[in-house]
Amino acid sequence: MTAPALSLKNLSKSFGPAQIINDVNLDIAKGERHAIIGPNGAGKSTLFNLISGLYTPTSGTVSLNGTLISGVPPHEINRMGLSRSFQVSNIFANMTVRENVRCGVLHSLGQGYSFWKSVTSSKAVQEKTFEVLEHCALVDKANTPAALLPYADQRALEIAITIAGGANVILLDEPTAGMSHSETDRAVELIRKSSEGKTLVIVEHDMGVIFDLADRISVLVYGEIIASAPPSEIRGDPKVREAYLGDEALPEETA
Amino acid sequence: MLEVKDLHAFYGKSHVLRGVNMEIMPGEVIALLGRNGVGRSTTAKAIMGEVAPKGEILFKGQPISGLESHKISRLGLGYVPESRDIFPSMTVRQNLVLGVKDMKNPGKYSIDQMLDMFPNLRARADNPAGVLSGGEKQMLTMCRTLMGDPELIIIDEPTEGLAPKIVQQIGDTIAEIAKTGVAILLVEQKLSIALRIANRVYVMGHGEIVYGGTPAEFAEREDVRKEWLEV
Amino acid sequence: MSDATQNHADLAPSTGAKFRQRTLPILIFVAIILAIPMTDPSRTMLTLIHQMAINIVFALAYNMLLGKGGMLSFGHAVYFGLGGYFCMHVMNWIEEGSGIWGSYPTFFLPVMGFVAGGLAAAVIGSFSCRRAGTTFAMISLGVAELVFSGAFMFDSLFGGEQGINGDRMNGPEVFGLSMGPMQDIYWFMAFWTVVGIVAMYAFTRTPLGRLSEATRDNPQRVQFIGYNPTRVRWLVFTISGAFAGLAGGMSAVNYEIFTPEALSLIPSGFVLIMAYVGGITYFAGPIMGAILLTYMSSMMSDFTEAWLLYLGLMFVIIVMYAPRGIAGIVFGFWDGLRGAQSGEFLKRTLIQLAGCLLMLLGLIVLVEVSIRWSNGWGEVFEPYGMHFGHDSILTWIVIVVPIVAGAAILRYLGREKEEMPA
Amino acid sequence: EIKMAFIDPLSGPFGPSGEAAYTSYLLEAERINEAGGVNGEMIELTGYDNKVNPKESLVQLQKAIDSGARYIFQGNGSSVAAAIIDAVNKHNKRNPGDEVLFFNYAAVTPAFTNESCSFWHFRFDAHADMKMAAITDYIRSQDDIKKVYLIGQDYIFGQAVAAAAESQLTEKRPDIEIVGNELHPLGKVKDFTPYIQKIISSGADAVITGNWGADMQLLMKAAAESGSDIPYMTFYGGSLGAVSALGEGAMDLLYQVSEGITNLEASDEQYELIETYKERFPEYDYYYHRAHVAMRMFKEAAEKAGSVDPIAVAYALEGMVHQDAYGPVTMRAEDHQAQQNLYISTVSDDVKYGVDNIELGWKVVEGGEIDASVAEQPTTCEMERPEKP
Amino acid sequence: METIVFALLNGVIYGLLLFMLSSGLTLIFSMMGVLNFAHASFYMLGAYFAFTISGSTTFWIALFVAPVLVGLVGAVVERYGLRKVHANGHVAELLFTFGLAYLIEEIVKIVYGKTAVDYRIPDLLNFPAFTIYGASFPAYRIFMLFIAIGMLIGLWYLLKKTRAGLIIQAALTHPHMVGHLGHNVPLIFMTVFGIGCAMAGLAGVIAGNIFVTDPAMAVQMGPIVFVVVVVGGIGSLEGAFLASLLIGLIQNFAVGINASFAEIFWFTGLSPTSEIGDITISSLAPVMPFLLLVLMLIFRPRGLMGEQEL
Ligand SMILES: Nc1ncnc2c1ncn2[C@@H]1O[C@H](COP(=O)(O)OP(=O)(O)OP(=O)(O)O)[C@@H](O)[C@H]1O
Ligand SMILES: Nc1ncnc2c1ncn2[C@@H]1O[C@H](COP(=O)(O)OP(=O)(O)OP(=O)(O)O)[C@@H](O)[C@H]1O
Ligand SMILES: CC(C)C[C@H](N)C(=O)O
Ligand SMILES: [Mg+2]
Ligand SMILES: [Mg+2]
Repeated sequence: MTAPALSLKNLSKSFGPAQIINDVNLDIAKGERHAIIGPNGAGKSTLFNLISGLYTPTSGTVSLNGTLISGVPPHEINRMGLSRSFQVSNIFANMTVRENVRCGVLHSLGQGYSFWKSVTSSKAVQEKTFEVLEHCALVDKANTPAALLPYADQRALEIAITIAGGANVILLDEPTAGMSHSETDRAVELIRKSSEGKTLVIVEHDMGVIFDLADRISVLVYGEIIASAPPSEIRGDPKVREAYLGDEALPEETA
Repeated sequence: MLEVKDLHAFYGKSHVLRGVNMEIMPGEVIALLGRNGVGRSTTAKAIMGEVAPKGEILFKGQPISGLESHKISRLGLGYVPESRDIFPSMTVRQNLVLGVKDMKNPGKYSIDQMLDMFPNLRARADNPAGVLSGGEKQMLTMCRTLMGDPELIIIDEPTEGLAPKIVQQIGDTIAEIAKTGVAILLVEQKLSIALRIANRVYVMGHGEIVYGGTPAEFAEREDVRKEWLEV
Repeated sequence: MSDATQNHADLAPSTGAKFRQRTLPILIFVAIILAIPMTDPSRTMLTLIHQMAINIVFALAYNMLLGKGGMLSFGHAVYFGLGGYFCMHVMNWIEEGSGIWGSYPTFFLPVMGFVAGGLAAAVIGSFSCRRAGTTFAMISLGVAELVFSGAFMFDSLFGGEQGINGDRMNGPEVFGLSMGPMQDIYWFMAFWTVVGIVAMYAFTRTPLGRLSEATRDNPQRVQFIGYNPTRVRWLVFTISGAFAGLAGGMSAVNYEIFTPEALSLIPSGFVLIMAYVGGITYFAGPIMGAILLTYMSSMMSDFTEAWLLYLGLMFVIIVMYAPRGIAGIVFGFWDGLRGAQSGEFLKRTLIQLAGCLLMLLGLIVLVEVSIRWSNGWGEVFEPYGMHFGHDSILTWIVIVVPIVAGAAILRYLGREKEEMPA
Repeated sequence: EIKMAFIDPLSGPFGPSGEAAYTSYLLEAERINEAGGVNGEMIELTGYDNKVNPKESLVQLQKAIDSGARYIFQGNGSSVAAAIIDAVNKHNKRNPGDEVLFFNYAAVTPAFTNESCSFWHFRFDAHADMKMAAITDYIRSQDDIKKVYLIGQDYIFGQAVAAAAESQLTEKRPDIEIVGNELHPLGKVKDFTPYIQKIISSGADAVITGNWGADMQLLMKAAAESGSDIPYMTFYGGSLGAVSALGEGAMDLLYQVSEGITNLEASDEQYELIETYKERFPEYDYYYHRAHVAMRMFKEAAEKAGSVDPIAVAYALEGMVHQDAYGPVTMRAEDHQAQQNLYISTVSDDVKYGVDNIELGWKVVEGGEIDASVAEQPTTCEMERPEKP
Repeated sequence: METIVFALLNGVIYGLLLFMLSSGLTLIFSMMGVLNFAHASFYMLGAYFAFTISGSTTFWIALFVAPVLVGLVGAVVERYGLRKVHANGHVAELLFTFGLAYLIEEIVKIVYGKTAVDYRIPDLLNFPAFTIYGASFPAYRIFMLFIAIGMLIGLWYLLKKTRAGLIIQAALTHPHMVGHLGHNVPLIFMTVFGIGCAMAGLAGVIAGNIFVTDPAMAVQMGPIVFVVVVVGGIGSLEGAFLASLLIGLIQNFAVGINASFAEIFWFTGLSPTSEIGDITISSLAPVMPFLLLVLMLIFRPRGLMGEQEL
């Protein structure tokens, strides 16, 4: 058996006295689309921050494709093939869309920190940038400064930067937050397309998106995973219903 | 008491409120419903002067559009924001003290009365507010606003991210406050609470009010619910 | 939705646009440089131009940090100074002819400044660049003060109060320049200014140049596209320090002296002002700032004692009302002219300008009258044969009326703008 | 029109030192112009502020030369003077026909008229070794001085003073112990109390200092506050504000050596000058007598040469003897060092002219008149001279 | 022994002066997040105002009026300048105050001239308080000591014990919320800035006559004030107090020590005539604070007592 794409072992994180993540164990297989849901403040974003290296765990470990990555700085984790997006759009606001994506592409094409050659000199970079833009339907806006994009396009750009580096494990934090119905549909399509053949971990509050996309769902409540199972099981789990879903009507089983 | 006419608001270039109209009578409890991101919080912020509004807002007949927040608040509008914004390093008591607008001329509630009303808070009166549980923080925020003696309180998503049991409790608290004659504009997603305590509901969609009526009328309108509320 | 016929080449600026935006300004610049000697400039003019050349390179180097990298430094003169000091030593070694130095041409001294400035920045940056924002700014302040006060302890390196001086007319000649007379120095300055500008412009187009902008805007995100922001900052800092050292080398040749004051907060503050006033968001901004401020500091100081006051005032006004600096105003004006309602725009701008000029007029009279009054030597402000005594009512009318009128005009324009639909 | 440039601090901590001299030059230039100028040409004097910074001085020097000035006056700070001498040498070498002369009226590091002497440089003030000789001669006669403390500014001039004091004291009074030799940064110390406390606890009987400007004034202020009663043998006790900082305490405690003081017996003409100066510039005192001497000697030399060409003037100045209010001033040709009488004075309340706008003023001490011939010191100067026009 | 006593006395007094100067900056910085580069300029204004006022009235009137005037100037600066740039972030604020420092210096030069003014210690306090090892200690310095301690207590009370202090602290993290509770946040900010400046002004009134009142006094004190605030820890009054004393003592002890590196590190065989061997501890005095600053920022960016990083 190959190692899981992501493996969290006894992972805990506290800020001062507050224990935010509490002994989380989770394995995510290669190629799986995994969703994490849970109430506000449960620690979902914190979990992402731990995996992507922004925070160091108080205890426990994270491994990526079998390699231990806890304590490794974020840029190195990124180079090992893990990329993430942010809950609040985290783009390079003063650059154009194309430049944003290009920044995401650079490292994967071996551009390093070079200051002796022009960015435009590498054909591979140009091509890859265009490919990503096209993939995310941002070509029309390629020369628009990112700050001027409509909200939904900013979210799309957020995803574009995340996938531009070609990572094979992708973490998306509430990618559709604040989007309208049709925008959400478009985003889901984009996510589905971009994550083909890759491992996807997604945090969402939109149950439609979750049940649409996920192969497996974990429910995080107050820093603990109370359930981790395929959508059909989660749907019926009374614990989950009480802690998170409440009386909310869930979308039909078949989409 | 509060009249909102053709209210618009922008975040940079994105046009979030596209002409909101509504009306609140003294002592009424109004629920403002709507899906995520339709602009309910923005409506609240625009009324409170945190987001620059375009359009007319009258409070007790007086235009408040464009005034600074503290002036609006001093006219008798209270606001409990989505983010709650308790002052975490200060004690519960200190938080309450900050709710008073004018020490020489305090409102009808004293700190002791508040603590009597919420025994949970009394137990923690001298703890830093940062250690309170989510539900307690929510209560504290509401009490703090009450200390300023408002005639209308806008409460944004008080139950968000709270366990169902606490949600129940918050609902009761709001009903309690309403009984004292304070008007309430409740921004909510959870229909159960909204319908339980509201006199009237508004439904918002895409930056506009798309429906208004009493809870009973609203219960009949399956179509509105389907189109504007369900995910 | 994307058009199938589009490809990546279409997204890049056209060759014409590239020429207009990149090559043309440089060509114009070079043409100006070549044209200046034909006008047979006076000594004063040459002195001024040389100083501008040094400041252009220094301000551009500084803006690599502030404008592109988002790193506010209060001590960039340290690298300018260390580069310059090293060049002074090399100049003296050339004179002694010790070792290989005897055959090193003075013309290439700025290369030594570049190396020394870069090395110093690499060493200091290795700890200061670990932090960004205000902490970085404070470290830069501390380092600057430290180096400045420390310089007085090592007389053999820094020469104490007296500094280190030397003679540039030694070593082999290149390009037939003896480096003695000012005309020779003109070519030296022209050469290194062009080299500096072209190299620093090229830098903005490299991956590192782009990453430095990315790091400025969003260091967190940079980590998640595989780069280490600390490393990016450090590299940018080092390169910026190297170019500052280059400018230091130019200064060493020009003045043939370096004193510890060159390392102090004063030149560091001045370069910050040059870059900011010029406009840190534009590549050309610091060039404009350097030209304007050098002009002000050497010419205006002849006309008025209060030139520093005008400078401070200009800086504060720019921070408050035009954070994109002179370049922002110039380019904004240009865009407005080419925009849809250019007539309307021109009218507004002219009225605005009139308002500003009126206020400026009143202010200048106020400052000039008071400065003479305060000196107490009985001098009187007499521009163009007019006479403004501090005790005449007329003077005060000339002060108050334009200021009030100008303020009223600007206020009126501001109101009108608010009422215009968004 | 003869353009002259005055390059010295006109702002900052040493601003008063520069301004006090600038005003003297201005006044003398005005008087010469009123009397018909130099060879019929008017003097136009411009002040340039250098903040006592050598690099800034060169920027200003460049400006001055660019605007046509051929005569440069500077004095405040040997660090600056050294830079100007060097720059003037280079300029004159590179721009034949455009030579400039440097008239140094106060930078007194001995080297300038010894090993690093220059044809383009003339010094109108007695240098540190000469002044120190006067001080040490005086100390030789004071048997109760057993311990001496040296304090000075940390730059070539301060260092030269300390070196001269050390060598001359060991020669003239080997029994004297030097209990402290302190150099502090130039113009940066704001509170000298710690230094004064150090001096007091060293048990010194006298302090020798070359401090000037604010460094002198603040040193005296701290001395007064600490109630110290040790005598100060100074070069520049006459610096603005030093006397008033000490107040009554300055009497018989503060000594200075200088080329002349207002309270010397002098001609009515000289008294008139002193009074005119005070009237025009009430904040300052008539202190820079040598500024007037320098201007007058320039005029005489230009008239003797019949030209205002710098080289001609320089040759005319060499060996010139000028009869002045406080004795003859000779410009020694070998090294361009002026030779003149020196006076040791102390503060007294029984004087014609006070200083710092108070009643106290300077009065020559007994045996404090040193004849130019006694003050004279040998030189090691080997000067390169340009061709005589 | 004498050296130690002198260094202690001078160190404490200089330290207290630093504290007076930096407490206002700490206040402004911790309350408003503004790193006020012009802080020392307000200190200078205090000294000049006091010079003018005490010239036409007495020192004692100046002691009260000058800081108030400086505070008013500060409030005006906040209202018409700083508030405008506030929206553009902290760097813009910092640059604004940086430019302001230039402006104030130049205006002072125009109004008061480019050289020092003769601002003197009041006669009433111009006597030696006591004499120790032959050196007398002026009463005025003792007076300064009391003022500084008074300031510490007053500020501490204001911050920790009053409702205004609570509002200010709350407004720093949640300005909107405080506004919604009916408190006038802009007014509070203006007041805080004014008070901070007034405190700098008071320091100027007190110190301008011990040291020198000239247009360079701001530039001279500027950097060292930052050292105090940063070393003490952002926003920590106690930290600023400790750091002030620490720096005052370090500097004064250094001045008192004549030993050179060659003497201290004799075991390394360092030659006393070499450049490094020749450096004396006393010549290191001006470098010490900045060394401390840089080390602190690198190894402990929150300073001695600060709660958050810069
Ligand atoms: N750096 C930090 N310091 C202190 N507390 C933190 C920090 N980061 C997060 N927390 C706390 O950890 C808890 C979990 O936060 P987190 O952002 O992970 O929630 P979440 O599950 O992503 O919620 P949401 O659905 O609202 O995004 C919150 O109570 C938050 O206040
Ligand atoms: N500061 C902001 N900048 C830009 N866009 C914003 C900002 N705040 C909110 N928005 C956008 O404005 C729209 C309306 O936001 P608002 O917060 O009013 O929604 P809401 O109805 O309260 O939803 P929620 O359930 O998320 O609270 C959303 O699309 C949101 O993404
Ligand atoms: C103005 C003078 C007091 C200068 C001092 N004598 C020097 O040589 O530096
Ligand atoms: Mg989250
Ligand atoms: Mg909301």
